[in-house]
Parts: sequence; structure tokens; C-alpha cells
Amino acid sequence: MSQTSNLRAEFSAWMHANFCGEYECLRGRATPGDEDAFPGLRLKWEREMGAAGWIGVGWPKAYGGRDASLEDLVSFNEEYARHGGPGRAGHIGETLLAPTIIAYGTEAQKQKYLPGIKAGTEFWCQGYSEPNAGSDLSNIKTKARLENGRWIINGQKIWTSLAMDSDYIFVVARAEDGSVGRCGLVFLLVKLDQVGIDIRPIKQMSGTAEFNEVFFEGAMCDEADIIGGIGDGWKIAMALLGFERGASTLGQQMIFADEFRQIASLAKRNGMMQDPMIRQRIAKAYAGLKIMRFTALRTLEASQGGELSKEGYMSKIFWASWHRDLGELAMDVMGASAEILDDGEYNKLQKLFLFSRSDTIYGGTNQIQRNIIAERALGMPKEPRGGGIVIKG
Amino acid sequence: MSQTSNLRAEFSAWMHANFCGEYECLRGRATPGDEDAFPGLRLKWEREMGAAGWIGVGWPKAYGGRDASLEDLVSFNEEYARHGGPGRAGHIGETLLAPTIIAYGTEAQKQKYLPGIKAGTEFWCQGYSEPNAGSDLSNIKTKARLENGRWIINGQKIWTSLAMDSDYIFVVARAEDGSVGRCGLVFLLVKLDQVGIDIRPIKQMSGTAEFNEVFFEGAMCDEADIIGGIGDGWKIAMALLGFERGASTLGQQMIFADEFRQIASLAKRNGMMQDPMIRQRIAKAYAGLKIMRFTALRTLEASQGGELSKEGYMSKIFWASWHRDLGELAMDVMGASAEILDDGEYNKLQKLFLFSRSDTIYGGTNQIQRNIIAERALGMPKEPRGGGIVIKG
Amino acid sequence: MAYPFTDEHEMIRMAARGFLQDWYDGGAGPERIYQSGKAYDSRAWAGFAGELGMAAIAIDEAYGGASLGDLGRVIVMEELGASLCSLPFLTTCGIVADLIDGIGTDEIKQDVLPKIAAGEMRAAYLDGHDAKDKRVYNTVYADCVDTIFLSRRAGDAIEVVSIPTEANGLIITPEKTMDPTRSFCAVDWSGVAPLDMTVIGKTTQIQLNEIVMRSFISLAAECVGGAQKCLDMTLEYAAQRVQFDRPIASFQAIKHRCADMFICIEAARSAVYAAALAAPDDKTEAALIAKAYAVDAYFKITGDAIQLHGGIGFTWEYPLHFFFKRARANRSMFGSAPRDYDRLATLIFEDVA
Amino acid sequence: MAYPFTDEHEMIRMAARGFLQDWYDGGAGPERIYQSGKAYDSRAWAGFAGELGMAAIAIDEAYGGASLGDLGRVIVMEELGASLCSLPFLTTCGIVADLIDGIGTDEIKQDVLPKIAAGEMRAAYLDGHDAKDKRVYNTVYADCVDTIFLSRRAGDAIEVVSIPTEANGLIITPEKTMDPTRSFCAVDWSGVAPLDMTVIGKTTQIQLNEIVMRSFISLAAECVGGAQKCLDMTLEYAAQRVQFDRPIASFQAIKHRCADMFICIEAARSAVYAAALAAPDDKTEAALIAKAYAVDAYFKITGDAIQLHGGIGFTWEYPLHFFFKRARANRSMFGSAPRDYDRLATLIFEDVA
Repeated sequence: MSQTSNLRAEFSAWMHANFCGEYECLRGRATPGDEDAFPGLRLKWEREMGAAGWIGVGWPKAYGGRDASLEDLVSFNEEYARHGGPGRAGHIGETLLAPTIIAYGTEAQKQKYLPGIKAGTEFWCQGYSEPNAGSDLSNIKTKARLENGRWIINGQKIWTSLAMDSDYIFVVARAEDGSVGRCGLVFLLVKLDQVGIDIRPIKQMSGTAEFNEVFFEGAMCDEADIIGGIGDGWKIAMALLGFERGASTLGQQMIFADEFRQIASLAKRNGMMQDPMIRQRIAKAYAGLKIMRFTALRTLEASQGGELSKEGYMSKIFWASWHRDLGELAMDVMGASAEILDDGEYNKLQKLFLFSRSDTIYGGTNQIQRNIIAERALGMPKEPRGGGIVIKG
Repeated sequence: MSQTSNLRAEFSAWMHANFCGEYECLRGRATPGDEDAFPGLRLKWEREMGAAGWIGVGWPKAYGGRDASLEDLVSFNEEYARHGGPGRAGHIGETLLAPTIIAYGTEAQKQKYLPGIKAGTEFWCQGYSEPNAGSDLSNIKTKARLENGRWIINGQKIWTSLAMDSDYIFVVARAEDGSVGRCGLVFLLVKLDQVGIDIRPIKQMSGTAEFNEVFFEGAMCDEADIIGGIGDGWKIAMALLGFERGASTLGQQMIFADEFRQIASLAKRNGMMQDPMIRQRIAKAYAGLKIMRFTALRTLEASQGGELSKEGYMSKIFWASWHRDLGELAMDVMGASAEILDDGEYNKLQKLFLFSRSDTIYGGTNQIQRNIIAERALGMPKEPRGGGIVIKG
Repeated sequence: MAYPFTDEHEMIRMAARGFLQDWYDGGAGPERIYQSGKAYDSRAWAGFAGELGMAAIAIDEAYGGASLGDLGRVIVMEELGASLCSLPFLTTCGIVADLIDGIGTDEIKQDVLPKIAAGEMRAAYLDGHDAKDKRVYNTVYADCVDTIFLSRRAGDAIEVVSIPTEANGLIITPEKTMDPTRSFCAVDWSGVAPLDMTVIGKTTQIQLNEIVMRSFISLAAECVGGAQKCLDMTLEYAAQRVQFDRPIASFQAIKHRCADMFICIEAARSAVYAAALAAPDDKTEAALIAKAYAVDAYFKITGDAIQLHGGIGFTWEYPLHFFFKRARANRSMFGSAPRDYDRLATLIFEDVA
Repeated sequence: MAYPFTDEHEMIRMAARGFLQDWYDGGAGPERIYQSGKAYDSRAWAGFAGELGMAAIAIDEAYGGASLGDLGRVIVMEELGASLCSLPFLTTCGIVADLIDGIGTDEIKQDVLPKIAAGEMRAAYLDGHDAKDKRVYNTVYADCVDTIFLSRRAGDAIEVVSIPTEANGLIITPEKTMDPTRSFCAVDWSGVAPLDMTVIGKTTQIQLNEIVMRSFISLAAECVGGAQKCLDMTLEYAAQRVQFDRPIASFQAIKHRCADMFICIEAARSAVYAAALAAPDDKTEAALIAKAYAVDAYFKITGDAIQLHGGIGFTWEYPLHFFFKRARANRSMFGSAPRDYDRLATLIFEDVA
């Protein structure tokens, strides 16, 4: 985190010049809990960013990236958040799938898929979870079989965010009959717009629909649209998740900081700042923000050395729990008006309150996070799977 | 809880007339965390109570009791606490062992053991836990073998309270070689004053020693000093614990109420009552007291019908956690002076703070209580024992 | 049947539960109310209060009631809480019935209480003491009742008047709220002619508080009923949901969380029953405890239930969110739990030396 | 070696740890201090501060120090926390060294700082601003140092003076405290002749606060070190303790509790390191956060550790209780965490629109 480059200044100037006009209404929008805001305009904004070369700045130069340093990526994400840029419709393609293709894909896959991501014209979503593979992610039932040079896919994925706005989905499916758990899986790249695929939005308690069910009934992709080989699906899927712990968490934190400021400011205006207990909670929320930021820096610095440091495992549960508590604080700061829907709609803080209940669940529940921490960071023994006395004795 | 008898008035008058003079110094003493206070005088006080017929009021008349109703027992315990009577050195004999002997013992055992308990001249302690049988109470290693008409006992018990002041111990031991868990156990009545028994106090973090280790090296008792038969040990041991959920919890609650009043009164004197967060905690502690009382009434009323009602399972964890929180509150109310030992000794509230850390552990940890509630009150599946993938797979 | 209830209580509970769980219909009931855009169900009122006779539960026998007092109301409110059925029971058969019983003249009692007992009158209560311009913004069920009972200052005393909701100049504006299953209205009575207001009686602030605070017990009972329903749903889900080849109910993390939910609910239940049984002198304190404890418990339990259900827990389709929103709304009803605890602290410090 | 530390830092940590864990000796160190009745260890000071050179860590190179600043001090304090070694490091090498560096004249710096760096001077700090009768009751390590540095009001300014502990009329009374491993004294300087007081420098309340609050970071680091030690002990115990034929470390209730302990400690660690690295303008805020968070974390962790150890956890023989008592004592040191958070809230609300 020592020397600075001019990327921050360059990007900041670009945002200042371009994130305005018709895009003004996207300011601070399309964050989690609000992802259905202005779908068309958001995709247009992605193309704007792509055209200006601001997608894939962290990719290697060979694939059109700028090979930006960690420090620059942090700056990039911070500037984006500071300018109030909307939630990135392309982030799954850009920060998860693209690095996976670059690391594990064939040259043909790189040629086929990276340009559309980079241009902000092709969007991706993630096909991991299934109704019976939630916390137990390896319990995949979706099947893929090879027939006449094509993969035929049958099954169901769930909790797929952004599916309605996406062009492609990457799918973890079971290719070997009779295989269980992490074996026999494949990682496939599948076009969404085909007859064998049906997308149904899942309405959440916040009234919005960030997540979807995706049904596969004889859906198809080319034989070549597999990353790795048959049986490598689990490895690729996990490698992709590894890219998630990136500099974008710092951008997320700036969104959180913005939400926090809104709440503190409301408390100042409506007099709740006089309440000693609200003061404690405001101060603790602020401390949590600072702690998240420094924990992310520790993790990022450590991951530069190639090792994932232990404190990295706490990031998900910490931010999720923090954000859920922030939602409760927001309601308490609103006071009596917290219950009223102005214009019959949830306002931003009410949405935060409702949506944040899913934060501690999606992407690995708090319970699963504690398991992971106990086993990977602390080296404690694994939980027995079924087959103890519970099922058979 | 409808009609009243004159037992409350009678006992109150007796306490008023007799709990005075030399006994004055016992007022409010010898509660948990303070059990080493005035050992000699406490035993004398027990004899005083015994001589006046105030031990075993709940026993059947046939064994010298008064066959008191539940309501009378509640009154009795409340009056005792209200007068500030000291922790009862004889309670294990009176309220746990005696009912067990009455229910499961032989006539000879009743003749031999009940009179000493009733007179307040013979005291009992409990030999259940072992170093490797803590939460897993059935993992008993202490051995008992029958030889020439005597049981010979070898092994070790731990967390035995009042052992130093007791005359007898009841011991759960393994009589059948090779038996495991709940099988093959015996429940023996053993005199403590013999060469084969060594008692070592365990000093706690409060500096006091409520608990002891008891070592058995060829300790002996008569063949007849067994309750039930060989293999009945577990059943008897559990039946004895069942008697613990009795009216005495209401007496314990009056001790808690007294501690609470002391803390509230201190907060009033030292100005802490102005602190909004202390006010919340004081009010919540008070609410907890009231909840404990009514929960005990629900449980007692239900157990009159013979069934143990579900809410009875929460009593231990609720009071233990409440009491631990009360200890923390006490320290925070004391403020800066909380750390200082007047005259170099822990004062009553400091002892409460330190000793209460054991409340959530002895007699079944909070973790074990949650297991019990989940399995017995909520009907959830049992935990797999070892033999899952942890030990052998 | 368990203390403090008798067999008679238990029969009433079963009757109420039967009706209300049919209404609830696995969550379809609250969803229907949400879809209707009106946060009350007048047909259900006719069946529940009238035909089933539940409105009579706490009314004195002399006026056609069942004389079952706070304990009877607790039974009904627990079941209402478990179903989220949108009925003005708490205001009609709680606050207003108690107000009339406490301060009404014989004549008024004879007139009104039998109507309430028969389910023929629905009523809302409105505290207008500190209202600016004869307007308040937080009256529950004002838009679905026949009569509004308004307490207002009259010199040093408090006066309670009734206003028929069809009175000219009375403006009742229902609000959209986060909890869609309980009506919540702004009421403006500035245009009501004095002739349209009937004086029910006069009282003191202290007596009024004592009467109104009995409704804290009902609110607390609603919380216990809702929380219990959420725990039941969670236990059922955990028993059938398999992950890692085991029902998740067999995982200690789930078991212990459920155990904590159980403890929390049973503690709240004890507080509620104790308050229902409390002697008049202890009523205010016991009601404060019951309400503060139960409101916190309900919010915690609904949050836990969502968490333990995983993904499905936060969907709209699954009815947990209705309970969560009710629990959250109850945190703002009759003032917050921290305020209750602060009042309780005042009572405690008055009491100790 | 992990961010923000360099290899040099890591070497220092290993040296400090080696010395202090030998001293700790599985808990025998704190027990020996308890038995001695004196809550400091002067021999350990000679070895640690002098021979090992740890006293020099944050002193400027110009005065014979290592110039490692707050981050260097954090390393030492973490290790002191993990061992409970009874040394006046925080006062000598923290507050007093910073005071002299911040407000002393060149002459005084040249005189005192090299002595501190060499471990030849031990110092206590005493805030006498609001003292009645020149007497305070809460000075740590006053009975084991050479010099006491007293800040006091001098008109509108603050003046810092040094008093040798052998000065006539200086009365230092060690107190027995619940935490037996840190000296805690009442100090009465009413009988000290002005001649025995040397003025170190003058400052403002604001500057003094800034200097003294840097010691919050050290206190917080001590908490992190102690908490980590307690988690390590717990993990070790859970791995070897078998119940129900399984190591208890395989039970989810234990695993999840340990995971929560880990999260809590790592969060406190982040707060402490962030404060150590904070720019001068952010120092006060960062130090407040670090101290409030770490003090709460430490108390929670020691309580959890006792709970997870079961019966042995609350015995005197097992050293956890020393950590628990230290953690509790830290809750009262430099004011409480709620007070810190309230101050932080003030800073936050000054900042937002």
C-alpha cells in the first residue's frame, strides 16, 4: 500500500465526466436489496464502462486488462463507490468467471468469452446452489451428459442472482452417474437464451427479486464449453469462489459506509443521537466498519504472497452480521416512522433492514461460515456426515 | 396454590425465635460461592433445625416427616430464605438422598440412614462426576467389586461439594467388568471416614473451595449398602437428580432476589442508577427474577400431576446464565471500586461475580442443558456419539 | 392442560386455534390480507368474535361475557398471534372493554358491553392527550370499527368519549405499513361536531394508565403465540431438511439455537401468564415486564427462524416474513422495550433502600 | 509474518515471546506473583526491558531506541498480555516515554529517554487534574518505579512534573485487587516539597489527551494477546478432552463458539493494528475504537474460555482465572468501553451532516 499510480485519478476523472446525465438516477442504486432497479439502464452503463476500458482492469494485459496492482484495484473500487456508481451488473463475469477462464480455460474459451465480458455486452450468472444443495454444496443433482458433441443438461439451480439480466450461466453438474459429493462433476458454460432453460424470479420478503430459480430441461452447450475435464467441476467451482475475496470487498464497504452515514445523519436530524443506547450502537457500527476495512487490507496483503491468511475466513460472517445489525439499527433510528411506507413503497433503509436478513444466509450461512472457520482457520475436527447413529447407527 | 396452612406461620415464628444469637453471623452466608463459611456453626445449626423437626417436612409421616404439600414446601423454603437462613449443609441428604431411599431403598436402609439425616447429625455428599465423566456422566470408571460381603471401591470422584463436612457419600460405580455407559452400574452408600478414602478440596478462582476430589483406594461398604440391584445404578442416579427440581428452587430464588436488592441498592447509593444502560440491565435482571419465579410455579404445579412439563428443562440454564449476568452487573455497578479488595478479601459481590462463572458449568454445562432441551423438550434427534468419521469413520 | 390453565381454558384455546389456523391456512390467510390491501378481515370477525363467541371472553358475566379476565384474553391473543389474523380484538375486547368497565356509568356498561361481548361492536382506542390539532397518526384498526373511543384532557381530569366512525367530519386514513396484517391509521377528529361525541366517563391519568397497560399483557401474549408458531415451523423444517446426509435437526448448531429459542419463548410465556394472574397492585409492573420481554423475544425468535430456514426463510412465498414484520411492528407499539425497562427501573429504584 | 509486520518485527516478537512464555511457565509465573503479594517482578524487568532491550522499542533512534513506534509497542504488549508478566512497560515505555518525547525540552529528552530505552528507568503516570488533596487511588505500578510523572493544571495549561519515588513525603500505598498480576496503588503527593518536583514541560489538555490516548492502543494490544492465549489454551484442551467418545473439539457447539472467539479476536486485532498505523489525525478515533473493542473482546473471550474448559476452567490451579481477572480489570482501566463508545459517537455526529 505504499506508492500510488495515476489510475485512481484517471478513473475518478472519467467517473466525474461520465457518471452523470441520464445515469444520475443510478447513483447509489442497484446495491443488494435493490438489484431490480433500472435494469436496462444498468446494462447500458456497463457498456459505457466497457467501451472506456474500465472492465477488467485487473486482468493480464494479454487479455485486454491493465494488470493493475492490488493497490490500484483497491483505488478503482473505492473511487467507483465514492462516486456512487450503481451495483455492477457485470461483476460475476468480470471478477469471478473471467479469472477462472484465464487460469483454467482453453485459448478458444478465452477468445470466445472474455471480449463480451470486457465490452460490458455479455453478462454471466452462477449456477451452483440447488434446492437440496444449499449448505451442502457438493450434493449436486443436476445432470449433464455428452451426446453428439453436446452437453445435455437436466436439473434445477436456485438462488441465482442476476439471472434475468444475464446472457450466460456457468453450471456445476454431475456428469458421472452414481458419483457422489465432489467427484464426477463438470463445470459448464451455458447460454441462457434457449428453449431448455426457464428462469423464475424468487420474490423476497423485501418485495424485490434478487434471486432466481433456473430450470434446465434438455438445455444444451457445446462439448467444448467445459472448463477443465470431467471430474474437475468441484475444483474449478471452488477456485472461482476463491477469486471472490478480492479488492471489491473494499468497494462493498464503501457502500456500507454510505448507508451508515445516512443512518447517523438521520439520527442527528431526528434527535435519536441523544439516546445513549442509540449512541452506543452507532459507535459500534462505526467501529465495525473500520474493523472490516483493516481486516480486508490484512487479507489482501497476505493473499499477495499467495497464501490465504486465516483472518480472511471471517470476512463473510463479519460483514453479513454487521449489515444485519445495521438494518436493525436503521429501523430503531427511524423510530415510530419505521413502520410507515411512504408512497406505499419500502424506502432505502427499510429495504436494507429486510434484505439484510438474507446476508447471513446466501453465499454460505453464518452456521456454515463458523464450520469453515473452525475447520480451516482453527484446525478443529470435521463434523461427522450422516451415517452416525442418526441415519443408520 | 390456593388454600394456606399454618406451616408458614409456625416455621416463621420458629426462625424468628431461634435464628439469632450465636447464629446471627450466619445470616445470608454459606450460599454458593461462600460454602466454606463457619463450617462448625453451620452443622450445629442443622442439628438445631433437626431437633425442632424442621428437617424432612416434605417426607411421608411414616418416616418422621410432615408430608407437607407442595404449597407448604414452597412457603417453608421462602420463609427460610426470607429470614436469611444460611445455605443448608444437609440439603443433599434431605432433599436428594432421602427421597431416593424412601422410593427405592430397603426397610433396613430407611431405618439406618433416615434418622441421622432427619436429626441434622449425619451429612451426605454426592459421588457422580469423574475426571472423564463430566458432561458424559455415564462414562463412569470408578469400580466396585463384591468381596466377602463387602463392596470394595477404587476410583476417583470430582466436583463433590460439601465433602469435607459430610459423613457419607453416595457413589455411582461400575460393578460389571467390561460394561459401558449406563449398564453395569451400582449405587452405593459409603462412609467417608475410612482409610480407603482421601478428600482433597479444589480451590476455585474465587479463592474458596466448594468442590472436592474424592479418591477411593480399596474403600469399603456393606454388601447391603446398595440401592437397587447391580445394573440399577444409572436408574437410581437419575431418579435422585429428578428430586432436585423441587420447591428449594424457590428458596434459591429468594437468595438471588436478596443479591439483586443489594446491587440495586448500591446503584441507588453510588449514583449508577442514573446510567441509562445500567438501568436497562437492572430492569432486565429484575424481569429475570420474576420469570424464574413463575416458571418454577408452572413446573411445580405440573409436576404435581406426575409429568415433568417441558419448561422444567430450562430452569438450570436460565438461572445459571441469569446469575452469571448478575455477577457482571454487580461489578459494573461497583464501578471503579470493583477491582479493590477491601481488607484484602473478596467482598460478597466480588465472590458472586467469580463464583457465578461456575454456575453455567457444574450440574450440567449450558451446552449440555441445550442438548437436553433440544432432545427432550423439543424432540430433536440425538447427537451421534464418537464412531462417526471422527474416531473411526 | 398446564398451569395456569383449566380444562375450560383449554377448550377455548382449541376452539380459537381451530378457527384461526383454518384462517391462516399455511400462510395463505396473511397473503390474502396483503393482496386485499386492507389490513383487517371483517368476515373473520363475524365468525370469530360473534359465532365463536371469542369477543365475550373477558367481559363480565353480568354483561353477557365469560368473565375469564386477562387469562382468557391471553389465550385468544396467543392464537391470534400464531395466525396473524387481522382482527381488532385487542382494542375492542381489551382496551375499550376495560375502559368502559372501569370508568363507564352503569347505563353505558349495560349499553356497550353486551354489544362487545356479542361481537356486534368493534372499537378502536385513541389517546388524544398530546395530539396537535386533534389528529394522531398511529391508531390501530380505526378503519374497520364502528366506534372510536378517544381519551382527552378535560381540565385536570381525563375524559373518554366515543365517536361513531360514520360521524361527519371524522377522517380516518389507513397507512401502508411494513406489517401488512394489522391496520394502522391516521385519525383526524377536528371536524367532528361535539354532538357526535358521547362522554363515557371521567378518570385520572393514573387510572387510565392502569387500564391501558393491561393491554400490554395482550400484546405480549400475541408475541408469545407468534413466536411459538415460528419455533414450531422451524422444528418441522429442521426435521425434514437434509444436508450432509443428515436432517439438519441433528446438528448441534441447530439444536442449540432451537433450545435457546425455546428458553426465550418459555420465559416470555412465564412473564405473560404471571402478568395475567398478577394482583391489581402488581399489575402494572408485571405488564411492563411481560410486554418488554415478549416483544424482544418475538423479534429475536422470528429472526432466528428465518436464519434456520436458510434460503427459503427470506422468500415472500414462505410466511415467516409476515411474523417477522409483525414482530418488528410490535417493537414500536405502545412505546419501545427500552422505554418499558427504563420505567421498570424507576419502579425498582423507588422500592429499594 | 503477516501484514502489517516485517521480518524485523517478527524477530522481536519471537524474542519477547520466548522470554515471556518462559516467565509464564504454564501459569506458574502469575501464581508466583500472586504468592509474593507484590504485583510486579523487578527481576523480569531487568531481563526483559534491559538485557533483551524491549524498553527501547518505541523510543526514537536519536535516544538509543529502535524507533518502532506504536506497532513495535503492540508486539510487546501482545506478548505481555499473553503471559500476564507484571512489568511497568505500558507506563514507562508508553505514556511517559511519549509524554517526554512530546512535551519535554531537548535537555530532558537527552536525559530521560536513553535511560528508559536502556531499561534503567521505570516510570508511572498519574493524572492529578481532578485530584482532591493531591491524592489519587488508581495508579498502576507506582510502587515499583523510580519516578512518577504527574500531570496537573497550571493555570490554563497543563504541566507535567516528575517526582522520584524516594522523595520525602510521597506516600504510595499498593492495593490488593482482584487482578493480582498488576500493581495498583493509591498515591498521595501532598507532602512532597516543590523542590522534589522537576517540571518536564507544559502542554494543553488536547495535546495531553492525544498523547495519553496512544496508550489505549497498548492496552488494547495487551487484551488481544491475552485473548489469543486463552483461545489457544481452549483449542488445545478441546482437542484432547474426550466426552461421548469424541474429542469435544468435534462438537459443533464447541467449534462454533471457538469460531466466534476467533472472529472476535481477529476483529480486535484489526482494530489494534489499524490504530497503531493510523495517521496522527486519525489516532484518537482509532485508539478509542481499538481500546473499547478489545477490552470487551478480552472479557468475552476469557469468559468463553472458562466455559469451554468445563470444571477445570474455574479452578484456581488452572491459570485461566488470571486472564479472566485481568480482562475484568481492563474494563475499568482508562474508563469503561461504554464511555469510549459514547465519545466516539460524539466524534461521529460532529462529522456527519
